[in-house]
Parts: sequence; C-alpha cells; structure tokens
Amino acid sequence: MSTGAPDPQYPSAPQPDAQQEVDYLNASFGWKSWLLTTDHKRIAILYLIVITLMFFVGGAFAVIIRLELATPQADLMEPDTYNKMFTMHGIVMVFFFLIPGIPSILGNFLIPIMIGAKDLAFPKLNLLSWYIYVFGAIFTIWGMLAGGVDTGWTFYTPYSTRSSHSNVIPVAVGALILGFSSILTALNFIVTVHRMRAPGLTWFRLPLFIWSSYATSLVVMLGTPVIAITLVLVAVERVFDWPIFSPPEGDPILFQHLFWFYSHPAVYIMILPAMGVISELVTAFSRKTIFGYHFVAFSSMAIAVFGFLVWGHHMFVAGQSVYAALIFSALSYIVAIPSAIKVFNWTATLYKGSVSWQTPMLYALGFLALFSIGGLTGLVLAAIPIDVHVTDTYFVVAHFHYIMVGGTIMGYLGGIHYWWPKMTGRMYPEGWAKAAALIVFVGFNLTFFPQFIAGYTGMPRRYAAYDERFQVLNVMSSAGASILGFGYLLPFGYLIWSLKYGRHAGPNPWGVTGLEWQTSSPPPPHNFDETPTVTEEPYVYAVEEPEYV
Amino acid sequence: MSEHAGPLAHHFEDIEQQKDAAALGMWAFLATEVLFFGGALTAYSIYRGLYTKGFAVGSSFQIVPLGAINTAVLLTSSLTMALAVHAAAVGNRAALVRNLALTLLLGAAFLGIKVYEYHHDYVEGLVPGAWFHPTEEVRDRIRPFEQQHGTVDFRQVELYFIFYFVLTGLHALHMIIGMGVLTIQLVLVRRGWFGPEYPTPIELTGLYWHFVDIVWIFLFPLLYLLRHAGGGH
Amino acid sequence: MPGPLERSGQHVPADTPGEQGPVSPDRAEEHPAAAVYGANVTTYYAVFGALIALTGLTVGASYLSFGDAPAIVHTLIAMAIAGVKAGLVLLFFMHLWHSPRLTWLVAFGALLWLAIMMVLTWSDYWSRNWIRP
Amino acid sequence: MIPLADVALFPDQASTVAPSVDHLYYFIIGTTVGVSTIVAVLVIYFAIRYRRRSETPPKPIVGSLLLESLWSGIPLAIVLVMFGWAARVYFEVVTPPQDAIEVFVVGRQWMWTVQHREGQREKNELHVPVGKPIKITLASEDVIHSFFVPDFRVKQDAVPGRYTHMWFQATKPGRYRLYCAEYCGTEHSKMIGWVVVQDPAEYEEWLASRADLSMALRGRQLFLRFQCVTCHSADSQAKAPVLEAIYNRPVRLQDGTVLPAANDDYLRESILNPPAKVVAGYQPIMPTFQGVVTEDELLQLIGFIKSLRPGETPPRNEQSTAPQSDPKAPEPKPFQKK
Repeated sequence: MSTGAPDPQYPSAPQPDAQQEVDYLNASFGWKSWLLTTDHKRIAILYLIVITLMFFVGGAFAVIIRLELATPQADLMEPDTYNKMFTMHGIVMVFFFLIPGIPSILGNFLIPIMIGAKDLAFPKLNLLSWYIYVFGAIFTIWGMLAGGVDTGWTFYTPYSTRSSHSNVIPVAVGALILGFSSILTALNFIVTVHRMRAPGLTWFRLPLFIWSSYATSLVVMLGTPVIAITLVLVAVERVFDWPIFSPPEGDPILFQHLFWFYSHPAVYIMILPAMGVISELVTAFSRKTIFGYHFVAFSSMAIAVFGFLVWGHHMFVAGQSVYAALIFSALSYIVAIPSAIKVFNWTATLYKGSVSWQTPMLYALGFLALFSIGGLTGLVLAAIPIDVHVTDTYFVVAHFHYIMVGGTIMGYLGGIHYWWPKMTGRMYPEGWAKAAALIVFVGFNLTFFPQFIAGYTGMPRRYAAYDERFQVLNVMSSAGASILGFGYLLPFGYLIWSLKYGRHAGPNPWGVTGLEWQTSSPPPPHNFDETPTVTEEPYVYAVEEPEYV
Repeated sequence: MSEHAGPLAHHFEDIEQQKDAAALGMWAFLATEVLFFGGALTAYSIYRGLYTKGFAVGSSFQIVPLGAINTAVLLTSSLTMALAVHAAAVGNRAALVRNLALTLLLGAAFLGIKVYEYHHDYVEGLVPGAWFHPTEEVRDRIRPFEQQHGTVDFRQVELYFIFYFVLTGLHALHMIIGMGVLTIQLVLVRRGWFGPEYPTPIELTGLYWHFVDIVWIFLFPLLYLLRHAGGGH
Repeated sequence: MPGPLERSGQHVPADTPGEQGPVSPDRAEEHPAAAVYGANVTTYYAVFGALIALTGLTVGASYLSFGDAPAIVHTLIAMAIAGVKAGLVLLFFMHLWHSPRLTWLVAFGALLWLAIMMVLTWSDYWSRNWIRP
Repeated sequence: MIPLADVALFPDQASTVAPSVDHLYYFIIGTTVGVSTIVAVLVIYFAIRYRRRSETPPKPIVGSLLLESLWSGIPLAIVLVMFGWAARVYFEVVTPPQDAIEVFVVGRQWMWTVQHREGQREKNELHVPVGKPIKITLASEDVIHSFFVPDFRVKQDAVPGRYTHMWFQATKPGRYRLYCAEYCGTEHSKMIGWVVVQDPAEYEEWLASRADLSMALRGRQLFLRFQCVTCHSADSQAKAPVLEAIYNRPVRLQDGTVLPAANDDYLRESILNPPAKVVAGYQPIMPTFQGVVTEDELLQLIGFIKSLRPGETPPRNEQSTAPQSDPKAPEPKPFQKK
C-alpha cells in the first residue's frame, strides 16, 4: 500500500482506504490526467493506443496489396494507386510500428520498474516524444489523404526528387518528425539505465530486456539523425529544385549510401527489442536462468556496433564499386554471428528446464523457428552473386518479412501477452490466445514461404502485374495473408475483452523473478513503496548452486 | 527547461543524480547533432572529392576576412557563455545576466554578418537554383584561376553553393534555437531562478552553445579556406 | 530552497559503506559538480586566446600555396587546426576534462560513428575506378 | 489459371554463370536448412521432453565457455567459407571477357531501347547469339532502372548520369524473360521484355534482315547534323581537338593532368558538360549538349568517335551521303592501366 507523503504528481489522488489499492490507472481520472501525464506507465498506454492504430492502418495497406496480387493482371486498381499502397504500407509499418513499437510501449512501461526507479530520467521529455509521434503521424496521414506518396519507403532519388508528382515532402517530413520522437525516447532510456539503477543493480545484474533496449537506444541515437538529414536534403531538393542527389551533378548512389547508413541499423532497431523480450520469455517459461548471460548481453551490443558497418549489401547492383561490395559482404557475414549466438543460447536455456506452454512461450518458440529462417536467409543475401540475382525480387521481401513479422511482431505479441497482467492487472483468456498464436504462425508461413520460391525464380518486387507462372505462389501468399490478418484481429479483440472480464492477476501471476513482478499489478504511481535493493543475478529460480555444463 | 518548484524532481534520489542525468542527456543529444551535421558533411566531402576544381572556385568567392571575423565573434560568444555558466555556478547573478546578454548580442552579430554574406551572394548571382546566374565581374575574378587550372564548370560551383547554404542555414537555425533558449533563461534569471544550488539549465544551454560553436569551427575552414585546387585535376 | 527531503526515511544515506552502495559504480569516482564549474576564470581567457590565435593560423595557412601538392593537403591542415580548436572547446569550455568517463565515451563515440560513415562511403568512391567491369 | 505444370518453381540455367551461382545457392541454403532444422528439432524436443510437470524450479545451468566458443567459432568458419566462395563467383560475374559483343541498352521510363554495334535497334527485346559473351553498356534517360534477366542470374542498375556495365554468355537458345527490377514509377511492371537467344546462323540472318545504318554511321550523320565537324575537323583552322583514334588513349588536359583513358564516361561527360575536362591547348568554347542529344544519339556519337581511324574525319562541307557499309576495322585494344 503506498503510504507516505501525498504524491506531488497526483495531488488529487483519493486517499487509499483499506481494501481499494491506489495504482497508476485509478490514481486520477479524466482526459487531462492522461494527456498531461508524466508517468512513464501512462505514456506507455498512450503509445499502445496510437501504435496499435497505426499497425492496423499499415495492415490495411498490406491486405489491399495482397488482394491486388491475387491476380496476375493489375486489375483491382490503377498501377499508380498500387505503387502508393506498397509505399504507404512500408512507411507506416517501418516508421510507425516496427521502430517505435516495443521500445515505446514495453520499454517505456518496464525499464523504470525493471531497474527499480520511480520513473524515466526525463518524464516531461517522454511526454513530449509522444506528442511528437502523434504530430508526425498526423503529418504523414495528411500526406497520405492528400494523395499519398509513390516512391517506395526507400525514397530513392532521382525518382523521389525529379519524377514523382506525389506529396513526397509531407510524408518525408512526417518520417523526419518520427525520428525526433524515437531519438528523445532513446535518450531517455540511455540516461535512465546509466543513472537511475536501484542500489546494488550492477550492469551484470540487469535483466536482458534492459541490455537489448539499451543497445537499441544506442543504434537509434547514432542512426536516426542521418536519415533526418537525408530526408531534409530530399525535401530541400524538391522545394528549391537544387540537384543535390539528381544527375548530372548530384549522385543518386550517394543518396543510397546516406539512406542505408541509417536504414540497415534500423532493422536492428526493430529486432533487438524483440530479442530482449524473447530472452525474458524463454527464461520465465522454462523457469531457468539464461544460458550464457554475458554472451547474450554482449551479442546485443555487438549487433548494435557491427550493424553500422554493413549497409552496402543493399547496393550490390546499384553501381557500387567491386571492392566496396566485397568489404560490405564480408562485414555482413560477421554481423550474422551475434544473432546466431543468441539463438543457440536461447535453445540451450530450454535444456533441462521446466517448459510451460502458455501463450507467451508459444510466441517465443515461434520466434526461435522463424527468426532462424529469416536470419539465415540473410546469409544467402550477403553472398554477392546470389544477391545480384535475387535483390529487388520477392526473395528479399520474404527475407525481411521473416525477420520483421516472424521476429519482431511475434516478440511484440509475446511481450504484450506476458506483461499484460502487469500493465492492466487482468489476465488474457488462455484458450483464445493459444488459438490466435497458432493461426498467426500458420498464416505467416503460408504468406511468406511461397515468396522465397517466387523470388528466386525471378518475380521482381513492387510489380502490380506479374507473369502467369507466378500466380499459384501468389494466390497461396494472398490466402496466407487473410489468415494472418484474422490472426492479428483476435488478440485485439480478446485483450480489450479482458480489460473488463479478465481474471484479476496478482503481483506475480507467472511466478517468475524480476523487479517488475515484485510490485503490485497494476503498479502504484511510484512503482515501488520504497526503492528495492538488488542482491543477486537476474533469473535465479532454484535454491541450490548453479552448475557449469 | 527546469521545474520552478523545488529543484529536486520527485523521481530522483538526490540532486547529484539529477544533475548527472541532465548532463548525460545533453551530451547524448549533442552526439545525435554531430551525426545530423555529419550526414551533410559526408555528402559535402564526397562532392568536394569528386569536383575539387568547382568547389575550390566556390570557396574563393567567399569573403574570407568576414568569415574570420564571424568566427572570432562566435568564439567570443563561447567565452561569454562559459563565463555565464561559471557565474551561475558561483551564484554571481549580475555576472550571469551580463554574460547571457553578451552571448545573445554576439549571436545576433554573427547572424547579422551571415545575412550580409547571403545578400552579397544574392547580388553576385551565386544563390543556387533559379537565382544562379553569376555576374560578369564574378567570372573575371576567377580568370587567373582558370589560366592555371583550366575552365571551371559552373554547375559544380552551384553544387558548392547548395551545400554552403544548406550547411550554414542549418547552423544558423541551430543558433536561432539557442538564442531563443538564452532569451528565456535571461528572463528567468532576472526573476531569481538558477541559483548556485541548481545551475544545471544554464550549463545545458552552455553545452549546446559550445557545440554550435564547434560546428562553425569545422564549417569555417571547410567552406571558406579550401580555395586551392592543388596539382590534382 | 531544497525539495521535500523528509521522505519515508528508508533512503540509504550516501556514505553507507558495504555492498549495497546507493550510487551505481561509474558515478562514484567523479567530483561534485559545483567545484568544477567554480574553476578559476583565467583558464577560460587563456583558452579563448588560443582559439583566436588558431583561427588566425588557419586563415594564414589557407593563403600559403603548396604548388602541385594535391588539394587534400590543405584540407588536412585545416581539419587538424579545427580539430585542435574543437578539442580546446570540448575540454575546457564544456568541462569534458572534469566529466566522468562516460561523457568522454559519448563524445568520442559520436566522432567514431561519423568516421565510420565517411570512411566506408569513401571506400566506394575511392575504389570505383580500380577495375573497369 | 495456367496449367500446374507451367508453374515456375526454379529459374532456367541459361547462362555460363547460372550453374556456379546455383551451386553456391544450394550450399548456403543447405547450411541454412540444416541449422534451422537442428534448432527447430532441439526446441521442439526440449519443449516436450522438459515440459513443466511440477512447480519446483529445475537445476540452473549458467553457461559453458566450451559450448559458447563452439557455436560462435564454427558459424564464423562456415560464414567465411561462404564469403570466399561467393567472392570467387563474384569475380566471374563481374569481369567481362575481352572479345565480348558490345550492346548498348538505354532504359527510359517504362521501356528498354537496345542498340547493336551493327546498327540494329530493338524495343524491349534483345537478340543475341548463343555461346558468345555479350557485354551490355547501360544508360538511363531519367530515373534508376535495372536490367534483370532471371534465367541468366544477372542484374545491373542503369543509373542516370553515368554508364554501368554487365555481361553474360547464353548457353541455350530460347526466349528468356527480361524485367526492370528497380522501382521506376507507374508502369514499372510493364517495363518487361524478352532476351531471344539464337543459333549463330539464325542470328546472322536476323542481323541481315534488320540491316540498318551501323551505330558508327548513324553517329557520323549526327556529327554532321550537330555541326561538330566545324570545330573538330582535321584541317588547320580546327578550334577543337581532332577525334581520330582517341578512344581509350591517354588525354592531356588543360590543367596539366593526364587522363589515363578516354573511355565512354569521359566522352559522354565531354559532350554533355564540355568545360569539365578541357583538352590541353584548347579553349572551352564548346556549348553543352545536355538536353539536346538523347542517350541513344549519345551512344551513336561515341560509337562513331570510337570507329574513327586517322584521316577519316568527314570534310567540313560534306554534302554526299555516307558510304553504305562502314569499314570493318578491328577495334583498337583498350589501353591497359599500369
């Protein structure tokens, strides 16, 4: 029970009587208490609402694309409209869901609690980054409603600067504003992890979700400004008609260098938080400490650092020099190793554990399988001659969807289910959740595995009309997409249902270790009645001596 | 930038932790700014490497003495900013107010000189894009250069001026933001904020201002001083 | 005026020795901030003088001509001098000299990442004409 | 819906490079499938074998240095083998043989135009003889396009503002799909065509049937039409350098530097942007032809300059039409870079 002086932040909070406990949800009511809150937990819920909305906007574009591709001819819509659909699907999913997703929702909610702090280092800055996100979203949606943008999410010049007549500038500025929002969030996380850890919580006692969120924040801090300046230069080029990236004076390949300098580390921004969630889920549901804690922690940092050296593998056929291509190919192979180490360590954690099959664990096991396929096809793409054949085909589309949908979204859903009782105090319906997990797994594989085959056979990417011989694979993919779409609607439904009718969850419904499970669900406004002191390693379940295999 | 009610925010253990957090936060933000300008500087360095002749001529059109004076102005404003931070730390309010005002004044002087330079470029027809038609007098000025290095392709010079305006424009924008914050803090100092127990906001503005000064320390030689095309092509 | 310090009293005083020190390790060894900013003023004027002198030096160096030496020589000289000036501003005006190790890491991390971007982008342009595919 | 038999599940192997690319692909996909099945089997086995039966937590296993070094060392070794093999195949893909047939392809928004040295011109189609290496020089009129023939395993972006090159050697006659692989606008999916590989006899017959002014001759006509000859003539009052036999020869520039080889890019830049690299001893009086001459005409002009032998510059007041068949002089050996 939170006794002590009235909390300055919730002056109007009702004094806690005996049975009704004060938590961050019922501490105060009214839209003002939500829209002007500086409580990291409420800001996380605000992000959850806005990001889920954008996820379904992006998903709608995906459904439209798959409907069009069910038939070889471009018959459902004009080719121009189709170009806008896949562009907006890319922009909304990448900038509005995958990059902010896990850090802004789970990171915002959990990082302060997991390290025993009362809030993030800069609560006002945290609320400001939410408003910047909403402002960026409005800006981009206005760009879309005013006719959309058809340059592809990559904005390649000279198409985006010379040939495209769609509103590139509003959408580019929208993405730019999003960049500031994620920079401010990352800045908040880094300072919090450095400066506000609970007494006794040294670096090697931090949960692995904190390690991966910290690594992600580093990548965001060092990468996002470069896409910001690149989009500024594209916008300036369109406004003043200055040939910065357009021939004959400007060099389109220089744009690709600056764009991919950020956009490859961006895929690590998307996957690292999901890896952090998987580390938590695998240890929690096999009731065993992680196998090789130091290796998993340092592989997150290695991914963050090496991720910046490999962007050239997106440009093997773009006219890059032969020797630069060899350098980038070699570095791309080295960056795959830390991810492999993580997968092997998670698998080893299951060995001799007591593995429960609850929904979060289903998503974690699904992640292990799908991320392995996604990561290993990365090795295929790092080989230059194969990449020369398959780049800009559906092989690449399948590869990055296996990592983003098979990896990040499975991790995201696993994390949402795992921490739902902590965030809302209610349990999700186990039966429905398991069904949804299976449907998502089946739908996903049916959608994207045929695209590997179509890709290597030579079906180019971003085509509204394709050859007849690819139709069977595309119909399978479209069928899978409808299953996947339905699979994503289920959690949306039963999680909202659980808010009212879900079983009340106690402070620790899973019986697991971690600071966030030592406070009540949902946690009080200040997370802990008094700052906890950490005395041992994370994930310590058994009482006897740990054994070295 | 800081709470007026008691300096210690509710979620910090002690004032020490809050100051460290603020300093680390500002340094991290400056790291992103380094990469923000870094992206434009990478593009500039690539183009300078590809079009050395055109960029050398472009730099030769700059008024180097004016640039040098501008650099001195900005370095002085950096000094007064450092003195302001020092004054805030020891609680000497008069010195704090004087130095903040001086910094603001010098910042304004810097922007004034920049506006004059922009106007000078406009008059000479060196503003890229629709306004780019260099006057005869400008073409004559580079005759000796062309004697030694061969003809200059004015499209490369235009590309130089594109980056000149983008880089100095971004820098000026950051100056304006900095001066806005300085003005707010100057008003708050006169109302008695930022005593010696919590001078952090002044320090943060100081860090930001010194960063903007460092950007100019690199921009000045890159844009004004590299006027030689050397023996290369 | 100090904030409400009389909280629920469980706050572990800073100087309790033993295992559960309240401060995380890398914050322990750096000096209290107030003493740092109170350093004497003459260093600032000395640093300012050096900066003005270096500005003069770099402007002077730009008027020298190195004959047929490639243009990169001028760039390197100018960047070296600018680096020294930036270093002075960083160490003394921004008090990096007294800051914790972590702040050094942030400063040099940013410069390292800028170097990564420049070097790898240049590796493409520099090696583009080595073999004519 | 087409009959199931025609469903494409694997591309044809119709070029010399295709088998080696496919072998590398089988190797990497093999290791990929191997590793992910091992992981999947282990995960499923552990999940079943050690499923939760009691609430008592199992013995913690903190880690093992041996295992960690094994599963980071071995993948590193495998990965470096992959890189080595890929680099070897890449050099094969990227260095065209010397005696390749030259073809010039220009991509413009939503159409490929192909020009053979002998003058045949095609739209969205490329006829090539089987068994002969073909070197394609790519240019783009507007945005980035990408010349992609899946059955040959080759792809190369056509970047506006410069020339890019690629090569392939077809091994089986037939018609193979050609795609544009880099997104280029509304009709990106319509910018497709065919590469028709024919037997040598059939190819000669096709060449003869489509006989046309060779690129060099067409370039000669442009050379006259754009009055290049008024300055670049061989006689004394020439105000511009004589262009005979200058292809791939070193050029001394006005600023004292020496350009090692007057290659396609240099000729293209000098036509579109003359002041960029002025030849020593001449004034930069040449107007720019940016926007005046199209990419196809540019290739023809460069083809003409390449074919110019000493003494063949047309006289200044040329009225008569060009000779029908241009002399079959062997093309000079490109200048070897030291």
